[in-house]
Amino acid sequence: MTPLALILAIPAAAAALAALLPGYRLTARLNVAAAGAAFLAALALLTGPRPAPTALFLADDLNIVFIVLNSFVGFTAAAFSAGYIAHEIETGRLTPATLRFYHAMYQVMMFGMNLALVTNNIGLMWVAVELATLSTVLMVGLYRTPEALEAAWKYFILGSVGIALALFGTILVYMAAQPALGEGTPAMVWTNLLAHAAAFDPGLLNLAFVFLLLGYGTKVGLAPLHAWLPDAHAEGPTPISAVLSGLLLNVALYAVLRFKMLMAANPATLPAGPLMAAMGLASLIFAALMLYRRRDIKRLFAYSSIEHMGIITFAFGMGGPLANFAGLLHMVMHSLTKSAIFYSVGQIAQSRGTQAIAALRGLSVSNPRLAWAFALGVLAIAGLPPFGTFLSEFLLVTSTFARQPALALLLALGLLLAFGALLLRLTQVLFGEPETTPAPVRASSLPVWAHMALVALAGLHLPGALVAWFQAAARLLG
Amino acid sequence: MTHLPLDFAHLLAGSLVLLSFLMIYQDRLSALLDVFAAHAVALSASVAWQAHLQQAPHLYLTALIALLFKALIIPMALSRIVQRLRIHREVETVVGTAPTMLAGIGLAALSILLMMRLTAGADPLAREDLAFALTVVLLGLLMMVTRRNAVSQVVGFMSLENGLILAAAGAKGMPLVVEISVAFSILIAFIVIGVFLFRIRERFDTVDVGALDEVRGERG
Amino acid sequence: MLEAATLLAGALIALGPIALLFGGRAQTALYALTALLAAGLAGLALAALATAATARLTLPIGLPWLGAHLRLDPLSAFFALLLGLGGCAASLSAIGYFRHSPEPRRTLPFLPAFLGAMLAVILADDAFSFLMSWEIMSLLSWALVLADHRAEAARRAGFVYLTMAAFGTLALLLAFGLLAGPQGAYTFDAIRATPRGPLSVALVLALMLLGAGSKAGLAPLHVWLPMAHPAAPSPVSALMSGVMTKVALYAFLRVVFDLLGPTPWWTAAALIPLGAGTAVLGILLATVETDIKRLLACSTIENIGVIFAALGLALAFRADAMPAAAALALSAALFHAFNHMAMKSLLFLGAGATVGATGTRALDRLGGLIHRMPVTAALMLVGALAIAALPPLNGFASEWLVFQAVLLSPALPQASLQLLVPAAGGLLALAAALAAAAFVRLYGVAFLGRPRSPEAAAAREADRPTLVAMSLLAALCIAAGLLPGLFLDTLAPVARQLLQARLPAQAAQPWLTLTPVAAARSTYNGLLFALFIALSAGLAAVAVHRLASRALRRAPAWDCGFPQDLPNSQYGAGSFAQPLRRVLGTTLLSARETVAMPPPGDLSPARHTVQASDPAWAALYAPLAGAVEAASRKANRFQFLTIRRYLSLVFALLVLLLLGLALWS
Amino acid sequence: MQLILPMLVQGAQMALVVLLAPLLTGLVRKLKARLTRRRGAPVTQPWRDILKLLQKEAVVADSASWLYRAAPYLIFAATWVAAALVPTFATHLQFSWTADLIAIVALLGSARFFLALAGMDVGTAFGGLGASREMMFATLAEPAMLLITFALALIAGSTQLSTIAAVMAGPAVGLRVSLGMALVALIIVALAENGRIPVDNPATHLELTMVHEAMVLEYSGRHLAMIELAASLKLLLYLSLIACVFVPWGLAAPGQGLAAHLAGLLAYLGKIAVGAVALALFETAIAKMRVFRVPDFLGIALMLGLLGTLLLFVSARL
Repeated sequence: MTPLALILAIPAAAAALAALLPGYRLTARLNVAAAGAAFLAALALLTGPRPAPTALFLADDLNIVFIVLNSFVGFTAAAFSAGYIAHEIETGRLTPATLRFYHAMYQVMMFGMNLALVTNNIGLMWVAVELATLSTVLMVGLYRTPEALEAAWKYFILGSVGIALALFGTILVYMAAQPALGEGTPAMVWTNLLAHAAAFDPGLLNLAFVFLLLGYGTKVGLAPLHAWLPDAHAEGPTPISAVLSGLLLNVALYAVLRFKMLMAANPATLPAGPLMAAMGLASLIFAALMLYRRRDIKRLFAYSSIEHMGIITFAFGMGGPLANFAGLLHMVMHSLTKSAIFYSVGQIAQSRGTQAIAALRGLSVSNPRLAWAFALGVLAIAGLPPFGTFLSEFLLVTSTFARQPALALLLALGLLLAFGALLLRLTQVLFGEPETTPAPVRASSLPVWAHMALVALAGLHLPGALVAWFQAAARLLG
Repeated sequence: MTHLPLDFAHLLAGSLVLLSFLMIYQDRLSALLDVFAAHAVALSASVAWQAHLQQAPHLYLTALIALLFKALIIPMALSRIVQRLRIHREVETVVGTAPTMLAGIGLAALSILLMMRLTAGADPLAREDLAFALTVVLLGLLMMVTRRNAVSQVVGFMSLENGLILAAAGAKGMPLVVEISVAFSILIAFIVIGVFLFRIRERFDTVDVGALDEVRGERG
Repeated sequence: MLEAATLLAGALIALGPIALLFGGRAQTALYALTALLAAGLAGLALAALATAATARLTLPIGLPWLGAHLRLDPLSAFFALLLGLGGCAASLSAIGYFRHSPEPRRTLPFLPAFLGAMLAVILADDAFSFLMSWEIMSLLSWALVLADHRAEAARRAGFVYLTMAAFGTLALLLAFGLLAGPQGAYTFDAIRATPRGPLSVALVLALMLLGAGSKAGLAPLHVWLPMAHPAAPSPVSALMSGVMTKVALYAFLRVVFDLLGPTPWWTAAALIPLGAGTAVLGILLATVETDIKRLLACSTIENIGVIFAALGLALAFRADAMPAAAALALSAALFHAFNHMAMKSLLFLGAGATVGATGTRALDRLGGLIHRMPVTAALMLVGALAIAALPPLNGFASEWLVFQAVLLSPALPQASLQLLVPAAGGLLALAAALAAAAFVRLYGVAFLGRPRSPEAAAAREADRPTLVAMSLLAALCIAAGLLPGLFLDTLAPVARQLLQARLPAQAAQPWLTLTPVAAARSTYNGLLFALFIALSAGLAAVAVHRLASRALRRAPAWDCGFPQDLPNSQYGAGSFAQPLRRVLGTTLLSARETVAMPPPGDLSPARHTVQASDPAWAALYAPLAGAVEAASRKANRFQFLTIRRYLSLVFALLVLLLLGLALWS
Repeated sequence: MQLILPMLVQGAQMALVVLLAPLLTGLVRKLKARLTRRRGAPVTQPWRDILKLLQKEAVVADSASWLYRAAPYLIFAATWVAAALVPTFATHLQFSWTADLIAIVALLGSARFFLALAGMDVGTAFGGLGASREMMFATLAEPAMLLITFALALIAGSTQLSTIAAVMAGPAVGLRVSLGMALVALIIVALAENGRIPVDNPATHLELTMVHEAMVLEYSGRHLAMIELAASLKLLLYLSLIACVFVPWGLAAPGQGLAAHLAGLLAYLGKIAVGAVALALFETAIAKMRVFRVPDFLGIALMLGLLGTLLLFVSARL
């Protein structure tokens, strides 16, 4: 089997197996193993020869970034989840039966995301994104508390509307392409579309992009389409929060990017970049303001994800080699950092038995190691060096200011607002006298430190090959 | 080629829009479900006519699915739910019916304007079909936005999907994948909605989504 | 030499994680090692200044396609010297200060790394390495400010500090964005080579004032400084006030004097009033401050103001092609920066010793420490004299140079500058006089008189390492005061690098007299001054003791015949400040006094309360914080909407975009 | 000769100012007494007081530190050095290049710094009161002094007193509004710095109005003598300063013979006497101000100094 096929086959098989196998310990191991194998397959895809695009599948510089990131975070999240879930069983929040379902759904989700990333067919991409969404809906509602159900319900309803809008957009793209490419499947193959985009009806493409941006943008969590995101992050199991923030948002963004490239290939269309930049800025500033009044630590970082998706969308909206590079880098760094933060948050919440920020005071006194991991994560997400987020924000802010000073000022305003809020909460959590004695933490810290090490390394020294690869991907984005 | 086939397609799509307006106009749940069933029938007819025009036999399947699921099963199931859960029989609206109708007319005007201005060069059949589909989609959304109870929101969502299918059917030669996926997603959507409705019924005394929103982690 | 400096920076930064691993066990050794490395840095910097060579180095870290460019030229060498000396003294003092610290891990890993980060800022030769080191420097100092994290004030200070630091970094980021251009030419060499228009110059200058100015404590961006500097442990306060503000100064110098190229004269018109205003505001705050460390921090603001005013003069002279005068102003600024490093570090270490001995930072609980801590008191006297700009110490020498630069301003062709500079000079003189008042108050209340609390009465002399560190700094203050010429000659390469001009060689002057322009114009000789005073004071004392009486009798204080036993009957910090508070503070600091006098027959005590506030808070920060608060409250409504309303948002956006599309095409 | 004469002049001046200062104080007191129809103590009375005090035992408060005992000598020394550097009868003092006008003023600041500290050392209410008021006055007087310096430097192109005196004596200066303003400002500053009426009353020991006297309230014996001497020296210094800058005629220039120096000395004594008369007249004619009126008074000096400077620019432009 080729690596490309393996990336899809492994999660699919693992999902089926997990649904059949008894015992949550076994399925947890299977989950980790499958995620690890998928990661290896992704690495093989990266290092091996690129397969030529077919009507169904495609591997270019752009989506390999996403695939490798996706499978890596998927793997670490699975590893983290194994220890985390054991604790949830002990405290009785989850039952072994739910866990089997959970692990199966985890792999379904991985399958959906991987499919969305490797497919060359915009219809299939739509299907895959929806599959991933629906599987996460189920996982968000896993705890069956009123809050969790409400969050899942909200996610589901808003997600469904997003689904519908994205489908309408996809149909419109097909209708725009159909006169030029003929009827049937060829008019849905992305590489074909890109090659002939200049011949499409620009009006239809414009209309399609509006629907696609709103449809997939809902999944990205762009304000004001973001409403599902904070609650889904806050109420679901923490590994899923990490996966949602670290992966699903990226996959949705990937879809938007593909269509943006399509728009860019037709000169008569409306400029998609400014629209994205505007939405990105709006999300950034809105989420930054929302950060100030958060009391639940997971919801806090959910809003921070909105903020960062805003930054990334803004970067891609600005376009150009520097901004695109910064956007890609920031996306990778955000995924790694945010999932690391969610891992830490999961450990902290398990140690303290609560997610309320006010009750987490004095972490640096009670759990110094956890405090270090958490602090480094938050500082990284706030864009401080020596982390990779600083590098990407540096490139983004400087390059934007030289091109569009006014936008850069707004960007800086948003970053500063978000920084203030995060710092306020960080101070609150880390310092002071702890209220309660902490419970021992079961989940492994290894994923957190692995992520943070990667993020720090990226900030200090990006390997040349990686840079060349990202630059190539950035060039693809135009 | 005469204008007749085109006009007929036009007529069917137009009737869908009309029914959408009728749905907005309803103030009783049972009547709403009836109109929705009619909506689904109109959709089914429209898709079938498209299948005939495009000589695309797979579209007949889509028409059939629409007829079975949307015109029969779902309205029946929903009215069962309404009866069993003893939900208010009235449709609770946010703004009055008349302003909603006005807004709907505005949306229809907007979508027609868009189609006329944007797609001047496109195939007229597809173009008009698309204008109607867009109208139906927007009206479905409007309904979701202006209705308070969950059942009517679900109906709004489904009429939105009807619009999607209308558009998909109007797109010449759209691969089968899409139809199946549409049906599939509606199926899943409905199952999950059903599951959730059930759970929600278990834990709350109403499926009114507004009541659900009382619970949230950030308050208090 | 650059390689050695880079290694030093690396070693200092690496000491952080090492310290984290070793914890408290090797504390003394680690601080001593830090002091040693810092001393090595000072030596290295001195050697580099002497050779005045420029070295470059590129490391394969940092910005991917660029690498980290490093450079050691006279400008960076001068600041490295400051850093080395200040860092050495602070680390020495840290040996004693933290000896009994309950949580060594809260300072030990950060202090050496903080020094290393500051060194990295100074060595950086591209925008990315510069900003990265800059931000790491802020971050580490933030961690140090929070060493005493249980105090609410420290947490608040840390928050305000790092937020302001982030603000500053963003401003710098924007400035470098503008300098580097859309192509991203981030190396300083590339930036230097790019010509730019007046608008761009103005923007960069404004952004540098925001970015470097916020770090240095330029009004109105100074508010974090009196919160954060005192909140940190005293050796760190010394570093932050003495050295980190200078690193900010370095950033300003590097960009405005080196990278930006020629600047128009009006840049000076912006800078001079800003500096002079900052000086007055800062020291006025110090005169009413009752917390010993906050007082010192406010005085830092003053000195930064003086330095920036001098830099403004240098800009004016440079723009008008008066290189010799520009070199004078620049040298004055640099010399004052050096002096401030020495005296402020000295004062902060002394304040730390005081706080350590008495457990309080409130001036009104100190008093009479000269009896209990004689060495600290003597060293603090040197610091107080120096910072009050009194001859023959170093603070006066550099302020005198600043005034000489002010006196050269009539030659400037611009009428606005001609009118502005004398007024600014008056403000600087006001600041110097206020500084004297502020430090008479500090020294008189804390060290003289009678103890105002049992803690002060039981105070003990500071630990030995701190005394050694303070003695070193005091020696520096005295040396720079007596032999300013030698110090000025040392920093001549900096002026030559930035302005292609220098002061006349001071070592060649007779008696090492300070001669900034010409002997007929103005000269000053600190050495002879000191000699004369010592001689005549000694002569007088000897003569009096020999020829007249030497009898001495101790007796209770006379106090106009009504001595009061209560130590509170002494003039305290609040009462000493009263005249100035009334004269200047009423309008500038909105100072208010209220007396609550109980009605006749009521036995409850009368209350006298004094309020004074930093005008910047009320004018700038409170409204800003309020705006963020209001905006976040408004935005927060979106967390509590029903699903239907969220859908309405989606719907509204869709309709909006469709409308836009319809109108656009 | 080239080397010895300045050295001699310098030595002579140092001796002269110390000898002359208490006499000046005595003269002013005598004149004031005569103006108020009292006979008054002889002119030499301050000298007698000082000598008497020097002989007495010094009583030091229990709470006083070493600073308290060292301060009088330091204050005296600083004032003496400052006074020695202001040209009195000749411009070519050996060590005139040690300090310019700014440094001389700052040296007086150092003396004041120690005086204020000494006032606070014993830990009484009066010492602090005096010190805080003294520092407040100085805060306003020093910027005024700098602006005066600025105006003078603008005319003379130098802050060296000898150069200023030479330029002012020359024909190029003429009569200027700015100079008049600077003179008035300098007089105000001098009154404030020396604690004369209307700022402070050197003769009072009324508790609430004391400034200078409050600071030295605890001093006795030789310490008080040194402080008294320093205070007299400071008064002489300011008078000499005004004389040297505004009436620089008669000053012996370098290279001139003994006769010129003697003439200079006589001229100097004459100028000082005139100054003493003016001071006595002024002090007799005017009442002391409330403490919080003094800032307004000094504010006038500040304004005049600034105006004087700015007017110079205007006239230079015209």
